[in-house]
Amino acid sequence: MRKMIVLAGSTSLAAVLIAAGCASFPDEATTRQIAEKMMHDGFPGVPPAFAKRVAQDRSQQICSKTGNAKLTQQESADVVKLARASIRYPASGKLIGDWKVGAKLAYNGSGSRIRGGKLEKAKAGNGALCSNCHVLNPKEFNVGNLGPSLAGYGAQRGQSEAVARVTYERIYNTWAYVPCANMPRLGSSGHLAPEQIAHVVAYLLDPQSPVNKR
Amino acid sequence: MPRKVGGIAAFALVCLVAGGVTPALAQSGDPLGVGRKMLAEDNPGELWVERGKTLFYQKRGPKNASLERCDFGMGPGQLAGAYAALPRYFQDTDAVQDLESRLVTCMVALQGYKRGDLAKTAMGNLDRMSDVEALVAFIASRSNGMKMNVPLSHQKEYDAYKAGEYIFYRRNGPTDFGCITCHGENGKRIRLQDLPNMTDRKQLQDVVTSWPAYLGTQSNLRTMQWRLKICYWQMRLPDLAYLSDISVAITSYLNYQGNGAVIGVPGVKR
Amino acid sequence: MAEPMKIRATLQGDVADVRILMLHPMETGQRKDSKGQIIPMHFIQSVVVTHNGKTVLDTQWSQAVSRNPFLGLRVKGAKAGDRISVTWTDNKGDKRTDEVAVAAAS
Amino acid sequence: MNPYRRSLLAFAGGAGTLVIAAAAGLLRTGQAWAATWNKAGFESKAMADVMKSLGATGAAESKDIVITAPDIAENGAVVPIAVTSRIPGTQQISIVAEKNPFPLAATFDVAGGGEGYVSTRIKMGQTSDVWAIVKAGGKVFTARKEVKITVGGCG
Repeated sequence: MRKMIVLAGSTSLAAVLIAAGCASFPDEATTRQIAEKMMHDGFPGVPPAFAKRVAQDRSQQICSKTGNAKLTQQESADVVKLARASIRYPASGKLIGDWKVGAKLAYNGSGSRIRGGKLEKAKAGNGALCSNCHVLNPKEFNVGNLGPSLAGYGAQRGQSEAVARVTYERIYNTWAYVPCANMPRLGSSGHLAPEQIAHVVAYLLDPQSPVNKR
Repeated sequence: MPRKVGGIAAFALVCLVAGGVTPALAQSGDPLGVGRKMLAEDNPGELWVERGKTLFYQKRGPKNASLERCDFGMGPGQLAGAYAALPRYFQDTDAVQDLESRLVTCMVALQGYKRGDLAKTAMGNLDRMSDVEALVAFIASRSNGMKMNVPLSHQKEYDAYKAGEYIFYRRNGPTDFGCITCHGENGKRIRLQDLPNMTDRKQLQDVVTSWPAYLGTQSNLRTMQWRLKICYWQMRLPDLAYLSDISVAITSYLNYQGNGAVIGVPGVKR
Repeated sequence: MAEPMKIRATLQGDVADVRILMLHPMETGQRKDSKGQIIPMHFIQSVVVTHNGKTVLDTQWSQAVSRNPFLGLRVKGAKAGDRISVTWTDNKGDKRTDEVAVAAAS
Repeated sequence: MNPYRRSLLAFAGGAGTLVIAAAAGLLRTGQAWAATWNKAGFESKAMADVMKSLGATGAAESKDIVITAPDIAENGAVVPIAVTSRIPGTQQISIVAEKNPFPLAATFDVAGGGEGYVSTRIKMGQTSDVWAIVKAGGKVFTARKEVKITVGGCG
């Protein structure tokens, strides 16, 4: 028999539920069990290489609170710690790449999607997905607003080593700065290579980049 | 006939509240509105409704039967208001089913189609129109003008609702996205595409009462099953199974919250 | 095989507002099918609209008209019950004619 | 009734009617369309050739032609375009998308009780001017409007 959850202040509803044979909302553990089974069964025939996309890592589990409930301090600290530990840097050590390459990446929203069990063909590697959610070049109108505008990003911050590092890390794994932020952990997930991220950093910081032109 | 225009109000909000995040858009108020209105006024989805009506009453399939004996929850052949009360629990399948799952159950049981074949053809493309999409459009349209009235009484309906809620907030895959990532705030867009805030009652109701919908980008009528499959594709997860428990659970969670809102389908979207 | 059109004709004053939706692929001759074969051009070239048998709009289209095409027009001097007939013909010679009566303003 | 409709009605009751009626006799029937489909115009790739096929080379712009279309179309596959001509005696309206591979999209011969109004939806490959070419009383007039095309979505 499932545990009965009586909704606050609705004794009459509870009475109805009892009359109907005690059907009620399952508790948290039962819900998780039912839903995780659905997730497990919902993508049949998945090649093993993609199966891990369905399972959650520890950070994703923490970041999936129903109703956007607040993280505990411990949870926040755990997410930040895992994020920090995941960050890798380009072999060259250069955090600022070629802004023109970065421009192409920033406006490329494709790559890594799966259809019919096959990975999307991406000639130039995965796109960096930036313009899906951010204003970059202020003249470009086909851009999203899930994230803040990044127009003038470099003009406002300069191109110091410290700025480059923070920018790089926030793209590589933004959860190192804002645990459970909406932005994908583009480097940690393997979606972008460190060198690609360095190109995007250049696009954001370079004074010649359209991001920093009026 | 009622029609829904996805997201015009939401877009206007962007320009007013955020002062036009995108400079090029801010200059002329609502540069997308004219086109959206023109497309909404004449919805090619109506052609799917007509086709679905013909298909519903035709004797078809290996058993040469019509779908008139199909029970969508209101009794055999009773279509009025059926869509308004779905998903719901069905005793004969011992499962919670949305309209499309139930339709496929009937096409298999009454008409003798193979489930696997239907799964392969249910989502039409530019070379082949789907019968399932037309039938869903027709059956759903028989609830037009009625209020959403999804039941929550059987234990499996409670389970589906809660599982749907859990999955709505579940972040997964290489993008770390869950439904909530894109559908949890007002006035948001992916590029120029509006993202309804599904945690806002009014916006949620506008969505659940306007699917199935004709999509200009698809030149096709699409169902909620398709919508969710594409969401998971964009999230970079593997192929979501047709009529998966995941999509039925999410639909249960959303449609139940839509209760009280008036249905007007097919909708028309970008 | 041509599917029926959806035609609405509604009186507004003495003008019938006519709105026609057609089911047609309107292939441009540029698209490839799943096997990589070019799909030949296939599009409606002509739509003729008559009001009580008299031609009121004679349309020529190219393949640039959208898939599942729409045509809207206004017919002056119409009354409720008047016949509006629409015939399309495509470049393969397929044809379809449908007819409605003008509905009074609602 | 909106003001724009009122002006249309005013026009239709006026001098234009006679001209339209006269033009009706020249119209193609449903059977004879193939003979008069504007092959030269529809198969032209250059804007100049399209204009020539419509007799619109050097035609004047007219403020009495109104193009209703979105400033930004979210989907180039379905761009709604409506043209209203308030020019007395409007006989023909054409819609031309300048940067399409074949710019001429549609030509409408208006006859009998038809008003100088047509609405349709066209495919556009890229941001471009959309032209309305109107023949009225033996003369040709033009109007144009830019429509921006986005690809949209995440693709």
